[in-house]
Amino acid sequence: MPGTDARGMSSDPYSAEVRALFAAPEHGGVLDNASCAAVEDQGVRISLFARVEEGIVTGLRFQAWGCPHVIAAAEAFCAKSEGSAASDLLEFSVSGLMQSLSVPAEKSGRILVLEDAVRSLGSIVRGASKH
Amino acid sequence: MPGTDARGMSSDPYSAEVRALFAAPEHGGVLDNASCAAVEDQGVRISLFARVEEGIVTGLRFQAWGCPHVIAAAEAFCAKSEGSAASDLLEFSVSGLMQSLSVPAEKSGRILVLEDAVRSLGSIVRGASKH
Amino acid sequence: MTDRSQMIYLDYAASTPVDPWVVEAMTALMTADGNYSNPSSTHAAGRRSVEYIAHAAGQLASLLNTTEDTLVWTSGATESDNLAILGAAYYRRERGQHLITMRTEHKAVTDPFSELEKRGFEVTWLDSDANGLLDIETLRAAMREDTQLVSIMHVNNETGIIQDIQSIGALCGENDALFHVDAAQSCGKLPIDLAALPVDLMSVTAHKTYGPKGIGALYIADRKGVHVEPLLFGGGQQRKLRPGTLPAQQIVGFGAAADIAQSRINDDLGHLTALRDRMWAGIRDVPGVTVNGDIANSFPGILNVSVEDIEGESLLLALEPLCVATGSACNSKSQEPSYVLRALGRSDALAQSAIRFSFGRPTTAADVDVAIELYRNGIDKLRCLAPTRAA
Amino acid sequence: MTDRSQMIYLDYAASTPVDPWVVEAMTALMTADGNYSNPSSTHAAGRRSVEYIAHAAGQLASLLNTTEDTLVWTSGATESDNLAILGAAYYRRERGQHLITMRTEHKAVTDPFSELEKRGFEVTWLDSDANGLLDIETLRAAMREDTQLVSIMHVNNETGIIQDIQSIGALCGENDALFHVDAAQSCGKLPIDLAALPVDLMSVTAHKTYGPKGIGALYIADRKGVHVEPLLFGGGQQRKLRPGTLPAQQIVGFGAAADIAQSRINDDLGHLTALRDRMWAGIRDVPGVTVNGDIANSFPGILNVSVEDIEGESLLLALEPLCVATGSACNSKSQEPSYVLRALGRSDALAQSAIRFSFGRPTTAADVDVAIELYRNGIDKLRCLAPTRAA
Ligand SMILES: Cc1ncc(COP(=O)(O)O)c(C=O)c1O
Ligand SMILES: Cc1ncc(COP(=O)(O)O)c(C=O)c1O
Repeated sequence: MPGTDARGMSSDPYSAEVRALFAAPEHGGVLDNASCAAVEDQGVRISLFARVEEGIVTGLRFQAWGCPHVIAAAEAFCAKSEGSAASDLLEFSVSGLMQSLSVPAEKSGRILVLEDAVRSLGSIVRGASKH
Repeated sequence: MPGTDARGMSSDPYSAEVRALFAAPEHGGVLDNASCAAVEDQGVRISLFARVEEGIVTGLRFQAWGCPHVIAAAEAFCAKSEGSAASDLLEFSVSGLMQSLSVPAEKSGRILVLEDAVRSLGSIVRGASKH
Repeated sequence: MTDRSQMIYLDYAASTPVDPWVVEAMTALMTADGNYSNPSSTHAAGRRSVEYIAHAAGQLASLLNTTEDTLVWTSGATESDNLAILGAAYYRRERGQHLITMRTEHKAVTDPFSELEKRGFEVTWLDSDANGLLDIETLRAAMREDTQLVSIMHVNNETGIIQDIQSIGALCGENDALFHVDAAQSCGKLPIDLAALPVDLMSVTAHKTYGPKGIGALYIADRKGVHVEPLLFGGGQQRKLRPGTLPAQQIVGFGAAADIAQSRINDDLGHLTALRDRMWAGIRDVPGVTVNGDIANSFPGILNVSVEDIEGESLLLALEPLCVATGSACNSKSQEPSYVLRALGRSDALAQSAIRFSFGRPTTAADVDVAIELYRNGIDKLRCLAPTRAA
Repeated sequence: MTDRSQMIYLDYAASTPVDPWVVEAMTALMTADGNYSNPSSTHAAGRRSVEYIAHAAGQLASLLNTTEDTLVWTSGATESDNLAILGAAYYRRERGQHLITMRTEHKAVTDPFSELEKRGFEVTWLDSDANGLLDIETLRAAMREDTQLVSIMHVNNETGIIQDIQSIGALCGENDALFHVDAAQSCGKLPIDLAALPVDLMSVTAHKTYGPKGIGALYIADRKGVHVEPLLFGGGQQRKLRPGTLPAQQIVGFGAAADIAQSRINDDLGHLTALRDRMWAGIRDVPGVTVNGDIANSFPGILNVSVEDIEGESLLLALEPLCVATGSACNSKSQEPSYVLRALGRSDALAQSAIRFSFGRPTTAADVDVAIELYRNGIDKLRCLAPTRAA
C-alpha cells in the first residue's frame, strides 16, 4: 500500500531468529591464545577469534560493531562453525545466513564483511597450522 | 469560522416568529367583495385583499408566492393592520417588519414587494372610498 | 425550532452516519495500548499501526477489486479529485493541454478544471442530455490529438444518474487520454470492478458510505503512463504522492466501512430501490412534479424532483422536520438554482423547486410515508397561498 | 516479538494517544441523532453540525489566543505547512521570489521549499548554531529587499529546541516579509499567544497533543497583506481557502484536545520537565553521551541524546520494549543519519546513534527508570561486544 509507504516495511524488520541471536550472543567476546582476524569495512567492524585443534575449530568468539543483522550473523556463524573443519573457513559464504536470517538486500554489503573476516581467519588459521 | 464558510450562516435562517407565521398564516387566502392589489416583482407575487368600513380596515387577506420571509411578512402585516386606519396603508413601510422578523439584508428587495403591494392597496382603497 | 426527536434524515447523499462497528474500529486505534502510534515510526507500536492500515487498504482494495498499492489515502474526494485532475494534467502537460469534463460534475471537479483553464490549459465542457446522461458520441466528437485527461463522474450527486464509465473509459483508452472517475457517490453503493473497468484514476470518500468524514482515497491504475504529480510535499509517506502522518483511525474506519459495504451492497441496493420506488409512487401524481434525472438509470439512493410553480425555499421549510437537500449540499447555501439542474435544461424556476430526497440504510418505509405526506401537504399549502395568476 | 504488555511508549513527539474525553466528543459526532450531518447542508441537522464545528474553532482559537476566523482546517500540519509556504509564495510572487528557511526544519517545510526552488523561487537555507538555535543576526544578514516569506519552526521535532519566534517575527515585520511558524510540536504544549506574537501564518496539528491524526489548522493573521492562495479547489467551504466536506468529528476532536491542553498546559510542562530531568540525570554519566540540542532552551517533552561509538540500529533494538525514535519518525525508515542532527554539525556516527526519548502525559517516573536502565545496559552490552580498536 503506497498508502503506507510501507510495502515490505510493515513487518518486523527482524526475524525471531535475529532477535534471539542478538539478545543472547553467546559467542560474543574474545578468546585468549587464539588466532584472530579483524576486518573493518562498510562502517562495520568484526573481529573473530578461533582456537583450532587438529584441523578442527574447537572454539570461536566474535566481536562486532554493526547493526543487529551483523551481530546476529556473527553469532550464528560462531555457533554453527564450532566443531567444523578449519579448512571450511576458507570457503565460507554468507549466502546461507543471508537467507536463514532474512537479511534485507540493502544490508548485504555489511554481511559480506563477515565473509571477509571468516575467510581471513581461515588463511590465518591455515598459516598458523603450517608452522 | 472560515473553517465552516458559515459565518452568519451557522444559525437557523428563520427566527421563531418567522417559523410561526409561516406555519400558520391565518390571513392567507382571498376576501370576497374586497379591494384587491396585486404586485409581481423580484420573482415574488403578492395579492392583498382589504375590506374597509368607515376608514378602518376591517378585514385583510393575502396570497403570496415567495420565500418564507415573504410569506411571514405578509401574514405579519395582515395580522397587525386589521383594525387600523385605511389611510395608514399609504405610508406603510416594511422596515419595522424587516427588523422584527430578522430578514437578511439580501432579501430586502423581495420584502419591498410587500411595501409596494400595501401602498398600492392604500391607493385603491382611497380611490374606492372617494366614490 | 425543529423537534429533533422527530427529525427525519433523508440526506444520505450529503453524508451518512458512521456505522457503530466502524466507530468501534476507529476507537481501537485512538486509545491506549500503543495502537495510536505514528505509522511512520519503526518501533513495534509503529509497525502495529502500519499493519492496521495495511489491513484497511486490503478492505478498500477488495471492495473495488484492485490491489492495495493502487490506493493513495487523501482527506476526502475533494482532495482526490484535485490530486487526480491537477496531478495528471501536470504530469502529462508535455503531451497535450486539452482536457474534457462535463458541466454537471461536482464542484470538486469543475473547480480544479476552471483553475487549470486560468493556468493555460484548455477545457472542453460537455453537455449531457436532458436526463443528465453523457452521450458517448458527444465525447467522441470532443476528443482531440492533444486530449490528455477526461473526467466524468460515476453517480451524479444531485440526480443519482449513472454514467456509462465502461464505454467512456474504452473511448478514452483508444485516444490515449487518461480517464478519471469521481466515484464519491458510488463507492460502496454500486459494484465497482477496477480490474475490469478501463478507469485510470478514481476518487472515493468514506463519509458517503457509513465511514468517517475527512478520509478518502485516489485509485491510480498500475499501468504505464498512469501517474500524477503530488500537490503536497514533505516526508516520504505514500511514495511521496501524498505526505503527512497517515491518520490511522480514519483509514481503519474507511476500511471497515468498505468491508461492511461489500458484504451488503446488494441488500442495500434492494432496500434503496424499494424506498425510492415507494417515494416516487407516492408523489408522482402531484400536478407538475417531474423527476430530475432518469429513474431507470439512477442510483436508487437518490430521488430528485422538481415541481412547477412552487418556491423552493418555502417548500423546504414546509417539509421540516425532513432533512433533505435542494441542489447539492456543497452549494446549497447559495440561493442560486443548482447549476447541475440548469445544465439539464431546467428553467431557473423548476431548478429552484428541486428537492433531493436521498435514502440510506436506516431509512424505513414509514420515513418515506412521512416524507410523501409532508411533500404533498407542503405543495398543497403553498399552492393555496399562491395568488391565482388571473387574480 | 515484543511483548506488548510491557511495551513502554516514549515516542510522544511522533504521536500521542487520543484523550478518552476527545474520543467521546468525536463519537458523538459520528453516530445517530443527526449529528453526523454534512455541515454544508442547510437543514437543522446540518446547522447542528456547524455549531459543533464553531464551538471547536472557539476552543482552538482560545488556546492560541486568536479569533475563530483566522483558522483554516486542514488534514494536518503537513498540509498546513504546504498551504502556508506554497500558498504565500504564490500569493506574493509579484513582490519578490526570495524565501528563507532553516536546514533543520521538518520535511513538511523543507520539501515545499525545495519544490519552490524547482519552480524558480530562490531559497536561502539558514544554518543554526551547534545547539540548533537560529542566531537572529544570521537571519538579518539573509534578509533582502525581495524576501517575501520566512519559515522557522517553533519547537524542533528532533531536539525540542525552541526558537525565539518573537524576535524572528519582529525582524520579518521590519522587512515586510511574511513569517510562517510550524508549531506542530508546540501547539497545546507551550503557551502561544497569537494576539501578541508577530506571526503571520502558523501550522498546527491535533495528533501531537492528544487529539486525532489527520486534522490540523493553518492560522492566517487577520492583517492586510497576509493571505495564501489555495492548493485545492472545489465547493465553497472555508472561504475557498480549503474546500471539502468539513470532517466534523475530527474538528471537534481537535477542539476538545485544545480545550484540555489549555487547562493543563502548565501542569503538563511541570510533569514533562521532571521526567526529562530525571532521564538526563540517569544517563548523563554514561561515557560519551551528549545532548543533541540544549536542555536549557528546549521543550521538556523531548530529550535527544547521542553516544560515541555505538551503532544506532543495534542500540534501538537493545532498547526494546521501549518505543523511541531515531531521527524523526517521518524519516526514520531511511537508514540515513538525521539531516537535522547533521545540520547541527554532528558526525554521521554520532547522528546515527541518536535516540529521541519523548515523554507525555501518561509517562511515569517508573517508565523513565526502565528507560534509563535499558539505555545504560544496552550501551554496556554493545560496548562489550564491540572490537577494541587496538585488537
Ligand atoms: C460527486 C462528489 N464528488 C466529490 C465530493 C466531495 O467529497 P468530500 O466531501 O469527501 O470532499 C462529493 C460530496 O461532497 C460528491 O458528492
Ligand atoms: C515539526 C513538525 N511539522 C510537521 C509535522 C507534520 O504533521 P502532520 O503529521 O500533522 O502532517 C510534524 C510531525 O509529523 C512535525 O513534528
